[in-house]
Amino acid sequence: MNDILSRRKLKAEIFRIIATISTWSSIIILIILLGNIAWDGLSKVNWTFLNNFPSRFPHKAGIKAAIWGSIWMLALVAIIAVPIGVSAAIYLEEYAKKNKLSRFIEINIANLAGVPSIIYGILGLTIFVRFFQLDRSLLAGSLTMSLLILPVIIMAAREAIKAVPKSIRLGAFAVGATRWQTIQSHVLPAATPGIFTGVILAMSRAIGETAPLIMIGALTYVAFVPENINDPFTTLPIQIYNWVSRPQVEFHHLAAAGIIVLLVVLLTMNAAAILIRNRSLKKYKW
Amino acid sequence: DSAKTSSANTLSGTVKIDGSSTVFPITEAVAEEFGKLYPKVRVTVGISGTGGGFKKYSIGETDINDASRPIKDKEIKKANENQIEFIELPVAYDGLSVVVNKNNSWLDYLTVNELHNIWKPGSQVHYWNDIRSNWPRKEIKLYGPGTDSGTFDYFTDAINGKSQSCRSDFTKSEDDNVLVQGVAGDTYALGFFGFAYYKENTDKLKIVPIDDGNGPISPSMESINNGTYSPLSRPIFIYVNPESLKRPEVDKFVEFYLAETYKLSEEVGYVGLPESLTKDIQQKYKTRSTGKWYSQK
Amino acid sequence: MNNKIIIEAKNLTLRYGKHPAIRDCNIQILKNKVTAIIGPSGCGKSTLLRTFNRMNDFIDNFNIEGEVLFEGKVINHSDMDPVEIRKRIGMVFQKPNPFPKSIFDNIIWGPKINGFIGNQQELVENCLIDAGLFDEVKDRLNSSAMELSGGQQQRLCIARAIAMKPEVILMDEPASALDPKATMKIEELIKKLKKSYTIIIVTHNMQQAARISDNTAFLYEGELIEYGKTNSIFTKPDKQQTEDYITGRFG
Amino acid sequence: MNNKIIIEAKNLTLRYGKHPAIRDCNIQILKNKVTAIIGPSGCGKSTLLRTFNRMNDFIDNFNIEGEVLFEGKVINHSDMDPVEIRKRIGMVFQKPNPFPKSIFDNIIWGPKINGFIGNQQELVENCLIDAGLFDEVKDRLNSSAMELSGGQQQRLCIARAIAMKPEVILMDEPASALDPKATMKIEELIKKLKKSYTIIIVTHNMQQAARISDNTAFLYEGELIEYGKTNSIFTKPDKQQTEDYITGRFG
Amino acid sequence: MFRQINLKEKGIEIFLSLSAFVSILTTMGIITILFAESFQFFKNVSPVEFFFGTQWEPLLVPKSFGILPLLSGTLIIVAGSALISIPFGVLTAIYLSQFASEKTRNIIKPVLEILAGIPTVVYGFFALSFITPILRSILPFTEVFNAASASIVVGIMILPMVASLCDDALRSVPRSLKEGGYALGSTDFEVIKGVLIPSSFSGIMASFILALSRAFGETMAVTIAAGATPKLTINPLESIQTMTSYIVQVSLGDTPQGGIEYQTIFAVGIVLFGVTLLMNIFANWVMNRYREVYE
Ligand SMILES: Nc1ncnc2c1ncn2[C@@H]1O[C@H](COP(=O)(O)OP(=O)(O)OP(=O)(O)O)[C@@H](O)[C@H]1O
Ligand SMILES: Nc1ncnc2c1ncn2[C@@H]1O[C@H](COP(=O)(O)OP(=O)(O)OP(=O)(O)O)[C@@H](O)[C@H]1O
Ligand SMILES: [Mg+2]
Ligand SMILES: [Mg+2]
Repeated sequence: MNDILSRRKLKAEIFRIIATISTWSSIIILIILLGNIAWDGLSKVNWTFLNNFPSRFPHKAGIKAAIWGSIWMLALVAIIAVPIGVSAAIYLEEYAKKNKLSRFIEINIANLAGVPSIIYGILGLTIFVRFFQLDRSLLAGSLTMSLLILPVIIMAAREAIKAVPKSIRLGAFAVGATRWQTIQSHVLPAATPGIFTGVILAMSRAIGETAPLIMIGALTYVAFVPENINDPFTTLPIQIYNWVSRPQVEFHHLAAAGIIVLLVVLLTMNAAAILIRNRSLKKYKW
Repeated sequence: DSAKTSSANTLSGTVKIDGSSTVFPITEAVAEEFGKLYPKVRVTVGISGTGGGFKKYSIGETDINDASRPIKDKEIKKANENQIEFIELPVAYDGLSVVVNKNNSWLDYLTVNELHNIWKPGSQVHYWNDIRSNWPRKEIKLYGPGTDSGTFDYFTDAINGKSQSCRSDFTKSEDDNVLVQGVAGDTYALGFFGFAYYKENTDKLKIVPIDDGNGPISPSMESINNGTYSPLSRPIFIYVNPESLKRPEVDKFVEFYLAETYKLSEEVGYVGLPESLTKDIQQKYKTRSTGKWYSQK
Repeated sequence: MNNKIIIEAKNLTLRYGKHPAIRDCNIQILKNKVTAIIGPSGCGKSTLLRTFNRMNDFIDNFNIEGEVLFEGKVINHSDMDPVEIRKRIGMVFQKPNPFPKSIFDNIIWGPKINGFIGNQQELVENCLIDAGLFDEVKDRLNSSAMELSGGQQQRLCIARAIAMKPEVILMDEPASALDPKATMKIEELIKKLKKSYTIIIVTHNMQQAARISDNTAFLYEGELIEYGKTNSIFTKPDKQQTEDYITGRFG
Repeated sequence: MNNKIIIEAKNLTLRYGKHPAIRDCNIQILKNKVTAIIGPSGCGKSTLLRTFNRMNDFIDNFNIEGEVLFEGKVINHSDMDPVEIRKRIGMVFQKPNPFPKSIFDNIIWGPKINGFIGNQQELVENCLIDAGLFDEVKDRLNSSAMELSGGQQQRLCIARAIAMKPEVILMDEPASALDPKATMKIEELIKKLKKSYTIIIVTHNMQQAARISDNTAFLYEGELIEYGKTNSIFTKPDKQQTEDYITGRFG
Repeated sequence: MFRQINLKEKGIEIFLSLSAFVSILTTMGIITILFAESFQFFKNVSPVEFFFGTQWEPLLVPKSFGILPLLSGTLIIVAGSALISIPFGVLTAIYLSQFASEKTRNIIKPVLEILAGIPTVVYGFFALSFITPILRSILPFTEVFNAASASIVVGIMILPMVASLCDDALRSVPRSLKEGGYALGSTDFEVIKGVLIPSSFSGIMASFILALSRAFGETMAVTIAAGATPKLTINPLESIQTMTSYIVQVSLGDTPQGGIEYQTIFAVGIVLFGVTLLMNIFANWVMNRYREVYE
């Protein structure tokens, strides 16, 4: 019996070590990857780079238009996709009857998550750019990107909502709360960390996508900063992609610098979300 | 001169360009220079591929299309359906470069015929000594661009006599930089891609001179420009919508493009057209002569 | 004493899937009385209780046959708004389920969403005092309710229910996690509340049922075996089963 | 009767953050005896009990001062393996917490991971019989434990704990959700188990404590007020507080 | 008073259901576009050739339209990346939710999430310039472009998704359940395996679906690291092409639009859509079968 116990303990210990190693090896890969990028690009990140428009001369080329394009787009996507995604998740978890239709919607959403981004590009081009005549504008790009990340937000938010114990809801209903009051005051706050994880992952995806935007006609050479949602635009990954595929190695370094900028933008955006998540994680423990 | 600057300051509007990623660097350079003279004109350049660009062009969404190959009949038909015409303007040459690994010690040059034997559909060349019997009996690894690229289109046309006609068992990549890495990492490799990518990687690759009957010639600025590097130098184009030229900013832009392209294309790794040809093209533009032109020449 | 019926079940059969948890039950709950529901574990007490304020709406495979009437109106039809019903019929659950919020917010939340505009501090304190929890938590009204002990959580849930000033309060073994002192407080509270409220309480504690209730219902394997004045049920029950259960001679 | 000490607490102070839940407690639990811990809600009973098998490891801001000894060995140091301890000291919680698995799997899971190789069906049935649940669930051993009623869940948790055949069983108000019949079964079980096991039980039910325990500890606001033979505690307690509490005259 | 139906509640419900409906509209849009164009395609190419052909060269002369090579390429990438991301992701989630201190976790989790934001192009080059050389030094017959290194980076890319979502799922298991497990004298490993994972199964599965869907749809990294060579093979050390990278290649390439070459992307799109659908139906089935609800 004792033999068994020590074997079990050994197993647990080995497991713990494996889990630890797995985590840290991911971190190490990340460090290598970021190190690689930093090595190539860090020296290029300077004011000229941040404040110039694209150029054929690597030392003059900058990503001002792309930075602003990305920021505009992310903000719009957040405004469009997060409310819709969370609403849909709430509907499916809290309102929809568990019937064929809701099962169908469920599978449909999971399926949409697997549709390649380029197809969303084709969809956006047909619907937003051509049918609604939004042209190759920020709005068209953001709407397309929102459709692309909606499934991610919906699925993550649903899981987060599902994880809130049922007894909490019952408690709320029992004091005469309506469904929406229950959701608003108890379910959503408790599900916030999980929802934010979904939003972070979705926004990370949105910021790194290239193909669908190229498809709907986001541009590559733009020498101005977009001023409203009807303006043409470019984004960071498009600019990066363009630089990477140039023959001159200097442009490859610019691409690395572009990636650093992109990560900084991403981090700043996520920092807020992460702060909120960590704050509410402390509050909701059961 | 002051009159010119004042017109430059007042000229405004937008010029919408899309199309090939191969032509992009030249158009970008032109747009950059043009922007210095006419700061109020918004020039935008996209890269949705020659085909994707033509689709936008043929429904009037863009003023100019960058193309790494001449327009195809299907595309002309589409444009005609929408009453859209085009002026075809070659703007530079791109020399296709055939390259091998740095460690390849046996290869000195290839003839056009040998290239054809290697690349033709159903080719029986599997080992290096299938090409010339004194070469090593090592499996030859072929690298080429994606089958939908203008580069591939042109290469197959020039070597196999028919565009898109080619053996299929070679390793393909969409990105020429990636091909560079492929060939550089593989001793028994042979590949081809745009000249600009060779030029930036001369330390990693060995160029293959091509003999089309007049002796082996390596691609260079000069040999491409004067036409001796044959048959692997191809022209690249812009297609301009004559309707758009009614807007002065587009007209000014194209004019500027044709005037500056020789200098600017060399700056970004392409080869300018010979002077004689440039003259013809500028003439053609002035007369707004539409329709397919280059391929007939 | 008035004998107005406030809640009534008519031919009520309640099922989880196919398994019937309550069979053909007819019962009339009187206004301003304390009604105790007793019976062995698993006999369907909670199920019955939860039907009175439509809490079973949330169980997927639950289905209901027959009628439940509140003040003469059928309430188990889907066109009847359950929110309204639950506002008027409060509930304390078998397992304490405080919200993951502060103690203060746990109590004030219900009144607030229902438009309470009075003095919040006062309301919270009074409810805590009534539920016998005030002294223990008065210094930490703003700390999380999840940090309370089991019994404290249960008393908090009681305070939460009475803060709504409902007409009927359903209590599912409210005192099972409480010590004698707290239990006595709750019993006193129940006696006090009964002047203006109707109370239905599920309990395992015979003494408690005998002490506080006016009427007692005895359930056994989903059937209402006996229902009547607590006095008579505990002194001279009609049915043998009831007597066996009450005296613990059962099974 | 042997009077061997199996668990001992020395100068034990237990804190959540800064708030002390148990203050300077010294207690010796005797082997093969039933020890009852009584005291008002929130006095620290659960906290003390959970320290005996290191269950408080899972609470973030919990900290411990002093020593807990099991068979003479200090067990509250981090180099001591809690797995070993918990295997030998089983536990039934205040709120029933069955695993979201079938009834059968709930019981067999513990023995299985501990290398049980006997007849599983037999073990499960015996444990269910011992816990007084068998008759109610014998037809649905493979359905989810989450569908049981509150009391059924609690009995399942008891069955789950005894399936492990631990040396000590900690019970945190095991009968609070049970009806008299089930409670009696559990009490009988405890009496039966005590021949070979040591049992520590937290209870609010004075009668229960009096009926089943050999020794009783009375806690009040984190302090061990009195500890001794159940008989004497219930008949002639040393301290006034104890007497007040037991007679319900408290507070 | 009793009859009153709460208008605000109803309004909210309608708004929420409309949001859910957006996903249906999206699907309808996608299906319409895909079907309209593939209809043209199947007028010219027989479905038999398309579904059972073993050669995919629609752009070469002579053309061939057998989708199997693209399908096999896609499956290699999905399987390979699953092999990396699922075990590592789940282990990381377990480490974060069970072993790591609050502080460590608050650092690691966001850091991992950065991994998800790096543009996929970068992953492609990372594979080509870092992973492939390592592979080639271990297995010298590895091709320069190969599915293995592409799978590895895609796996790394989707790992944060698995890790982050699983971590949330594991953490939302009520503490009382975990304690119930420990109280039976089980080790960390046993509690994780026997209690935590089954209790959060649906969340874990959801993370797999999301992550693998992403792998399924991943394009740029695969194109760069694995080349664009449609080849019917199961050897991960060879160059391959996936369905998505084919679609991107053609839609952003120089192929004229409107012809049969261009219509191929819609036919491929349909297959892709169908395969994802099957995968999802399967996952859904698994989930419903093994889901264990707590509470
Ligand atoms: N996780 C926690 N964090 C902070 N304080 C806690 C925590 N758990 C319990 N406490 C506090 O510690 C004290 C003792 O709690 P404990 O659960 O031991 O009480 P108990 O005697 O078991 O009460 P009951 O009979 O109501 O279950 C209480 O005041 C309680 O509020
Ligand atoms: N969600 C459910 N799904 C299926 N069966 C259920 C569900 N909830 C309860 N049951 C079953 O219905 C019967 C009655 O349950 P109920 O909870 O009403 O019992 P109870 O009288 O309240 O018992 P206790 O005193 O133990 O709480 C039991 O047999 C129980 O197993
Ligand atoms: Mg019950
Ligand atoms: Mg307790």
